[in-house]
Amino acid sequence: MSGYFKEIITGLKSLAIGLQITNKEFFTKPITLQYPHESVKMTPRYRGHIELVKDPQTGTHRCIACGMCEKGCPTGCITVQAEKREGVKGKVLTAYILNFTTCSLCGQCVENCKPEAINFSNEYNLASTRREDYIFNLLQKLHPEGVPEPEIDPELLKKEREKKEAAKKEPAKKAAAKEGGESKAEEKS
Amino acid sequence: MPAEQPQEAAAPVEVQAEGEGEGKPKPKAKKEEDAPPRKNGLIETEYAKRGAHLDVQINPDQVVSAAEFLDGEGMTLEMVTGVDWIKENQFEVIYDYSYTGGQLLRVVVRARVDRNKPDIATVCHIFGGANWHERETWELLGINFVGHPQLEHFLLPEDADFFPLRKDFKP
Amino acid sequence: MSSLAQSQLRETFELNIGPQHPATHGVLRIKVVMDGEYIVRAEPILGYIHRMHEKMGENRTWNQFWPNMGRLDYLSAIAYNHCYACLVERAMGIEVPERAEYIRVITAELNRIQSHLLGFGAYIMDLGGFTPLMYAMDEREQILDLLESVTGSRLTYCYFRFGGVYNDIDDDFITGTRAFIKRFRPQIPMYHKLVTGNVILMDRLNGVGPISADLCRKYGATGPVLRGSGVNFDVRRNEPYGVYPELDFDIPVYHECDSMARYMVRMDEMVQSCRIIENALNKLPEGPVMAEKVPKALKPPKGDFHFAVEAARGTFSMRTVSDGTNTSYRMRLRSPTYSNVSLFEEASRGMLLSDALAFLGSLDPVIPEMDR
Amino acid sequence: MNELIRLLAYMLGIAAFLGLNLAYLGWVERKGAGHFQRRTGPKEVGPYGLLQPLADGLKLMSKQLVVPTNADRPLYMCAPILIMVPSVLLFVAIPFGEHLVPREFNFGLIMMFAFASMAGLSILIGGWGSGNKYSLIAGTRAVSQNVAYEIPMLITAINIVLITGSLDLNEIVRQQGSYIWNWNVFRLDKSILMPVSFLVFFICSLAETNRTPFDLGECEGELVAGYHTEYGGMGFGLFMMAEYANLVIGCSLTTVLFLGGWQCPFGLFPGPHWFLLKMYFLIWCFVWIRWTYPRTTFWGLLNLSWKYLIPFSLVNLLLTALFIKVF
Repeated sequence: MSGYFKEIITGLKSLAIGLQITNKEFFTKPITLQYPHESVKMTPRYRGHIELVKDPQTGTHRCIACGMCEKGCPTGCITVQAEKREGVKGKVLTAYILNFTTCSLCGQCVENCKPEAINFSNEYNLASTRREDYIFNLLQKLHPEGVPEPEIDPELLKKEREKKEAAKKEPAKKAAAKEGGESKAEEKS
Repeated sequence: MPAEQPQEAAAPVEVQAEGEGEGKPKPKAKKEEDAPPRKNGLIETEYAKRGAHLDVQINPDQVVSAAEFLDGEGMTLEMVTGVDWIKENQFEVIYDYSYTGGQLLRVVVRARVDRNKPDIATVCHIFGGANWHERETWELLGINFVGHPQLEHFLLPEDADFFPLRKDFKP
Repeated sequence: MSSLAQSQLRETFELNIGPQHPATHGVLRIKVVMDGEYIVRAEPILGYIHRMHEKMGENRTWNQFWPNMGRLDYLSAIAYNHCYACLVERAMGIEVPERAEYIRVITAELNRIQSHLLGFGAYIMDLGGFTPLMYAMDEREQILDLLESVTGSRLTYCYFRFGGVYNDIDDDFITGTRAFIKRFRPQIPMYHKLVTGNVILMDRLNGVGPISADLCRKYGATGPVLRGSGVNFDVRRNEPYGVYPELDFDIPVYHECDSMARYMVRMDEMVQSCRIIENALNKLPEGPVMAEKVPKALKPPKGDFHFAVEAARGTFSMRTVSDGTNTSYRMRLRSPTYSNVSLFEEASRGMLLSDALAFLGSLDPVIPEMDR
Repeated sequence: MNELIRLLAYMLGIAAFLGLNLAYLGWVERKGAGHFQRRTGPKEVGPYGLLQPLADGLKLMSKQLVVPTNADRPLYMCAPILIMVPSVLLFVAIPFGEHLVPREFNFGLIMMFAFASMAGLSILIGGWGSGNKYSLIAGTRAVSQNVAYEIPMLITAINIVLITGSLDLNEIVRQQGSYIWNWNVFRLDKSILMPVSFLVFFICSLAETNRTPFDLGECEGELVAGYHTEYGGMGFGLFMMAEYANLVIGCSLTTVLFLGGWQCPFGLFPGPHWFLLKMYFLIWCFVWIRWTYPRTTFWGLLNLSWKYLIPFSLVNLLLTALFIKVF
């Protein structure tokens, strides 16, 4: 019988303690952050979608279009388009397309990138009802007012022209090389 | 820990007893680097390298007695894995046993079945947990666990008529 | 168990709990044959979020499989990262720098606290109390902020790498973690006062859903379920990996075998995780966080490898069969919830519906991890 | 004629009072829940989210009424109305002030209980009519819950009737003097167990109004949404409103029976404001309890009823009878 009353008293006590705690919480300040009106500061390491890094020296990206990011991507969401231009060393990036709908933000591309040309952005306010809005051209994002033309190295240009002329002498070879190059470019696009 | 000692001593004995029909088992067989398939028997593997202490290969008809024996030793069936060895035209069923009662002991029991007739006895009357694992292995690889109470589709849709983990599966 | 439930003469009906149901925490479906409010048979049906991670493991290179590890158990993703990293390191024989090991443990334990917090909150919400979930969410947000400042993501972490971690932790993280623990410690007694001591909750959990240690063994149940049944087994202690042997912590074990015991194991594990983190922060050495010689194109030797870690819900282990190429030949993921929930059918027989759902909640299932 | 005008005026008054309460109790509950949970609650619609009930109401009303295929159509349609009607009707008998009673019945208490138990029936109708197994389970639960709780509730009410010798609610209030120790809660001279009796009645009214921790009929963790799983739009809205109407009724009844209705605790300015103050305090307690405790099980509920509440109320009844006989 005493157990019966003890049970009631401990039970009621536990209920009262619970009420006390919620009451205390009632008078403390809410911790809610009213999101659209105010927002938290993103940490520098936040992984948004990837972006091309602007090199402060050249004022443009560092991408050499090696395609390592494309190869390393688990979901195949990166497409790098590049072409060979006269008088420019290496390949020239024409478009860097990220399909963010399939990106899993793992960071393999960033890690694989030797020249450190890509990095995670801090953008988190992405919302849209259209799928196409998430297919970014990162090159365009980096230079919204138009992509600057790569500088032409006159010496290299001269060398290349010379080479071409030398190649002209062997027309068969040249034709084959050109064809190969074209088909490759087509594949990329 | 008391259960640990007999286990170590008993396991080779068990395998020898079971392997009699198969010819002389070779405990401590060399780690096979060569092409010929591994012979039945027990290998003491290096835990730090492989993640298991004992590695036993047995005939498919011995998995039940192996499970019974390991159950008697108080071991747990951790998972059942099926592997499709398409080159050898075989399926391998790997049973991972572990001991949760004290000192660590992990035993791998493996059995190979013919790929054309993949029948292997179920152990789910011994380990209830094997039920789901075997069902999954059946579903994804098509290894038929004879005597399993409920070989129905589980993770895949009910009308799936393919075995996605087989190496010759084309989506 | 009622005699009614056993009687064959009674009329029964089928009830589908799920795939969309508040108590199943996701898309688990339980087909229940009921006799009034008593359960005659409850059969979990899986596969509503099955993504075939094991096949992905066969198609993707070792490095490309990383993001999958964040999407199995999205609540304790770092433990899964840990398992995969250690598995491949074991296969390749890569040595991990000391500092990276400590960072791994710190983040994994923070992740464990976070997971248990949500588990606690969601469990109480299953039982009808909404407020503790919000308090737990408050604490959890702080952990997520901390982890975000290191890993860059809030939920599906892809932070570990073979041979170390993606990036080093900074002083802000260390002070932030210390401050969090200082703030979090007194919260746990508050939870106990508000929730655990509550007579209504005790009435609901004590003696509900008994699972004997032997049943756990037969079904391969691990983690808090096993420890709530009086078995002192924790991979961190019994099969130590990382720097866990050097750290000082206890394994909470309860012998009551009921839902309350499992709940208490989780609550006590949070305290122990705090201890581990503080301990690890004190011992944190200087040095690099990545091993120096990790090949870009990984090709582990032939053979099969196994690794197990203690995730928030139990033993998560992976077995991989490598054929020496840059993808694995077979990747097997053993998720703890899969085994834990497989005993539901046997253990829930003859229970009341409300007890069965309290029992299911005490198993703390995470469905994406179950279905893989 | 005068009487008719008076009644009409009261009807309008009740409608206004009820409408305001039903709308804003929802707001109070959400705001309270928010602050209990370190959140802010509704905030965006209007200042302090005060226009939120309007927005909710508009949304509910603009929704299409869908009748599930399996539903028993007439029952499905009439259940929300059936649950609303008695709760509105009951306001007729509540004495808000000494002279502010829509209609003084000399059997007000009986009418209260008679109509209050209709709620259980309409929940069962809704649960059955929905043609959903969850709803059906919820319906049966709600009925057995009501049956279990009406016994201790009635026994405690009989206490009051014994003490006052009247079933008229206004008379019950009038007899509780204008000082706090004269209220029925503290009438220790009539029975030393009166505070316990109040507690029993309070718990019973929690159960009667299907509030947490006794919301077995709609426990969302198990039965999705219980008896109103299949209801959408205004059908659901009516169920929600009926819950708050029942809340107001339950708290009013507790106030009348135990807390001295419109009487002032210190004998100053008795009137409806005191009544409202006490009633809203009780409602606030209901909200507070809802956002603190988890839910009991069905077993726990019956246990509580049969092991604790009914014995206590019976003992109290005996004591009261004894005290009245002896003194």
